[in-house]
Amino acid sequence: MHKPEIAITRERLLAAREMVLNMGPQHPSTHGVLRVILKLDGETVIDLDCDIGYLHRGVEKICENRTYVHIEPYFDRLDYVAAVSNDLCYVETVEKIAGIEVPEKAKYIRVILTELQRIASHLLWLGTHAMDIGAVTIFLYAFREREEILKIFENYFGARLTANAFRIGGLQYDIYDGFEEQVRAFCRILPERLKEYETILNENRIWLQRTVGIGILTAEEAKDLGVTGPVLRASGVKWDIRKAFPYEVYDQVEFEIPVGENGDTYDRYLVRMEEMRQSRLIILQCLDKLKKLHPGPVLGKVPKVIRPPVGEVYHSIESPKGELGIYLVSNGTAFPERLRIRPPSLINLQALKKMAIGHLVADVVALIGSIDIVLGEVDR
Amino acid sequence: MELFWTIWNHPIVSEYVVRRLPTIVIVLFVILTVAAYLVYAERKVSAFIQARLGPMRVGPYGLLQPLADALKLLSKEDIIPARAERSIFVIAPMISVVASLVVLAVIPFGPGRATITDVNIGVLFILAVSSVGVLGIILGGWASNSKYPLLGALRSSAQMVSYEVAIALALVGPLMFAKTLSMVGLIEAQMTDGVWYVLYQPVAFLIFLVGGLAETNRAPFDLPEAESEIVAGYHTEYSGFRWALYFVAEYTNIVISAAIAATVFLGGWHFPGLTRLAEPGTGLYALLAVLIFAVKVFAIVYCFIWFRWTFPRYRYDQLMSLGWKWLIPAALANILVTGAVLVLAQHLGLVETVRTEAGERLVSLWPWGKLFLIAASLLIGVPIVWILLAVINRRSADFNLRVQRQIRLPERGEEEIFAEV
Amino acid sequence: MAEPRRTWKQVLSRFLLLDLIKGLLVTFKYQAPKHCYTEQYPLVRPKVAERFRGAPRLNLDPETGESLCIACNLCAIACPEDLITVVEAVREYVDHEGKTKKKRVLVDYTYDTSRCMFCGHCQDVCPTYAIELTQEFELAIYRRKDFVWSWEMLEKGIEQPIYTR
Amino acid sequence: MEEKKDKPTPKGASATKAPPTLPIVELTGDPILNRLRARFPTAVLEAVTVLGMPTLTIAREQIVDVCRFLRDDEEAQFDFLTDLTARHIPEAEKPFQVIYHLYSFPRNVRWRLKVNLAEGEACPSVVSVWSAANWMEREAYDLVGVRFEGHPDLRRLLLPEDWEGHPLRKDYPLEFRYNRWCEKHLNMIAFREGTEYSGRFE
Repeated sequence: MHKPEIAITRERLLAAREMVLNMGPQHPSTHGVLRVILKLDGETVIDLDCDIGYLHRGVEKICENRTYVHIEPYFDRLDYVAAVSNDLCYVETVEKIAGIEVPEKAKYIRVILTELQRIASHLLWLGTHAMDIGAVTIFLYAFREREEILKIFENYFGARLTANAFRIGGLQYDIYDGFEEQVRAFCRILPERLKEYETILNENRIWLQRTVGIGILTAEEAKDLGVTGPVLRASGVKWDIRKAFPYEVYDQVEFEIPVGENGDTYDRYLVRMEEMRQSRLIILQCLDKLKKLHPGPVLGKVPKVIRPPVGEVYHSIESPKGELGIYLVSNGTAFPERLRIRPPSLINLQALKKMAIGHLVADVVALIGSIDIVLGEVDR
Repeated sequence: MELFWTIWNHPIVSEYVVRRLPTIVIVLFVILTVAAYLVYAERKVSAFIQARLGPMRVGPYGLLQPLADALKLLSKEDIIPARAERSIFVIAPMISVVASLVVLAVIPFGPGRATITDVNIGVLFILAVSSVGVLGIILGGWASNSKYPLLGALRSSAQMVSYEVAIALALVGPLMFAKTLSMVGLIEAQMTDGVWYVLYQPVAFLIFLVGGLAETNRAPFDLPEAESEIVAGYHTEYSGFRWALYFVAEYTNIVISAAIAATVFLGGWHFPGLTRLAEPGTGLYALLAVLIFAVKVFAIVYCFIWFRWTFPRYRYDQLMSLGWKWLIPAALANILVTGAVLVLAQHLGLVETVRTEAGERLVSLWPWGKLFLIAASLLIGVPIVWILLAVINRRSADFNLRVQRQIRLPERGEEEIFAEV
Repeated sequence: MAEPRRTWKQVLSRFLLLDLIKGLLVTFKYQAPKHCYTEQYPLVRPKVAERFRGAPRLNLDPETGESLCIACNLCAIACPEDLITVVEAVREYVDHEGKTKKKRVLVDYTYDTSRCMFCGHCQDVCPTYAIELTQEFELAIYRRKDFVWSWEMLEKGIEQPIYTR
Repeated sequence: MEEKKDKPTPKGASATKAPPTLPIVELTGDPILNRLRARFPTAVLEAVTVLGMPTLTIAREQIVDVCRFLRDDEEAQFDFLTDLTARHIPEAEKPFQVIYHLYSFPRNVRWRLKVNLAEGEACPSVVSVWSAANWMEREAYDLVGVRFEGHPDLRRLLLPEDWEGHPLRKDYPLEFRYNRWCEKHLNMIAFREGTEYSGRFE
């Protein structure tokens, strides 16, 4: 574990201008077990170090000792607020290396569910981020909308959070009766609810004071730090894997990539709010197309034991947090040789130091929220 | 025994102890119950705001929840951190709670016996005693020997000191109308004049409300105990009944804050037409007066709760700049404008001074005097204060947050996209 | 980047605290009881989806009352956590034609719910729909060793607590 | 692991017949590769394409220069380090491999670079090229045990500082391994055989 550089003796404590503050791992707003060691001058952050790994489970090691089918549930537990996106990434990677075809209908259903998961994840982000800044009520409003999505998930997958969503080669289940109506009903209420959140927050002078100009990350810095996802887009880089390397059916739907200008906390907030609206558009388009495909297979031809050919593949998707990539090395057996997960949260978290230095303690909390990390994914 | 009765019957003792004792006991009991039920109210109101139900399990609609909470807190283990400064750690919450309870002595809950005592420097007394409460918070934060409480204590000391100035200055305006420092006198002045001072002093009322929120550590100014930043602030290391003492102090302070606002700006127990319903001096009158006062207090307390569950939290430096750059200049400007308006009104003969047995009272003449004062406060006072603040803060960062930025997307409606599909 | 000049409308709305009041109105509106979203859980049991994966159960043949499990061990193989143990034995029996045949029968079956992640792989692979993850979701137990469900418990199901208040 | 006998073993019976391999195509004629080869004649040891992804094996000594070249070259423009990881291949001559995934925003192209390392060899750090490599290299050091030369702050990232061993090596067992860190920090009590875990704090 990290040892603070200042040995705390009484004399030094009295002489020192700085104070070392241990934020976390048990802290209300570090989103899990993140430990941030802050060096403070008054309340101004002059140095910062993240200590992570409290939730390390060795998923990569576990994956090397499980068959390809067995690995899937473990992916739910990486980014547990966006389990469906993780599953999609894993399943696609295996399909890519093993050359398994997925039926068209399954692809549309996958996109609908993944985009619902993106909305759910962003809603959770909105709630916790607003709560970090002090607007507690938004948290419960956002959770109420998220609950609607989780109900759809429960009906479809049979689980609300760790869904074990997809199967290699397609889907486990076809859509249930009333799926379309339920999703459409959610899509109907979402815009007005988002409008309400924006009424409370967008123009609120306190919210503006707390977010505008906080933790500015320029486009160059963001690229250099490997930041992806909404954080990168808020810095003004128009890049989304759904457009850059379209997977599933993202090349057949229309949507815009919201891009910020200043790269501060407020822009990240705006980008994510707009992304939810765009996800909703994607869902509605997919539902229209799904109607034409409806009676149809959802699972392609999959061998009993999946033994992908020897080789390696890197595949990534745009998860709600950023670029979630999997680098998979196969040795021809039913077990992967090496499975590396590129966790967006971990690499985005690197940027925290760059953002936070010079700001106050309260801003560090806002910044951790605005990066949108999930410790299950950071620590794996 | 005889000595006891001698003391008991001594005029000073009988005046200041015996006669007041029942009121003191009733007020303490009521206020502590109210503080406990304020927690319940807070939980319920916040729950309704957040589309929840709130406490429902203990008693019908969770009405016994405060009792259960109190029992739980009483029976909890009493923990004092190993490296804490034991004696101060123990004393600190007591200072807080005593300071807030002592203020109750001069709060005019109702006419006659319903008020514990009417001190002729009531407002000063309140300002003086309530600042002692900060001491409890600072000492508690320091004695915990922990970093988060220390940060919370520092924040609260800075916050309370700066907002107390704003509050005191905001109270000067109404005092200029009332010409008295006594709390009962303030109510009587508003009764004689017939107009609540909130109409004459809207700026001061706003400043007092904001300052009161900050003074009682309520969101959006709850920095000393900002849970997402510094865990629980000054009472991080407290638990059990010591923590409950802080809690009682906090909620009592809310009641007191609201009571002062109701007294000074909303006419206390005065309500137009009250004297027609009941003869002054009767029991019914006193009861109605207390009820009216309670309604006013709870309206303000409700606003406090409502604000808390709507707004995000200020940052430390923004809080300071709000206090020093906005509220204090505004309060000072308000005093000047009020003074000028009053002098002008006297010159125009719109107000006259009435001598009553309690002292001099300023009465504005109906209708032009009242209309002039109200219009002057709104049309002269508010713009002058606003222009002054705009000039002072024209370079500050938060004033220049003029934008509501938008994500720029190509102008395409939903209909267009679906037309293509 | 130059900030845009603000309009008189914005100045006025800031002056009149409209930005704050708009937010207050939203929260005020939600106090109406019709917006309440809470489920009174122990009193009102939520309706769980049909596909929900909860407590495991070993199904019985509704006609004969015998276990549907044929001790094929597929669930144990499919389980990523290796928490199912199937103990099988080969028994000889005489069928209706009088021939002596060998049959695999189930001797013991345990299921460790403390390690289960309810992925549903076991019920997916089961050829006879014997193992099933049911809609029961209250799995809390006082003693750690009771998390390992025996064959009998899997068939009977966990005893559900009934909450009165 | 006894119950696992029915599962296919990692290197078991099926290893006798060689499993199929993904088609590996020699990468030729790529303009950037040509520029790279012209600039660093000895750097590129192997250049192939696997599933459409150009994969280059780079000499250890020149990886930082190659990376800087790829980032700054006006035709390559690999301005983004997507991923950096390491791999342990015990049977190989050089048992460690560091794998870089580069991405170019302007050209929308991904490349994979590899560096093979012998036992005990350190890999030059690319933190000076992309700051993103900082934590990724720390993680590779932590889990696989590859040392990075010139890294500003090479500490373990996920595991405790005084942990023994590197878990993603193939010789690191999957089961719990007793080490000094556990003894020191976890306050472990040896349970006797047959102890009942009641799960209660009695």
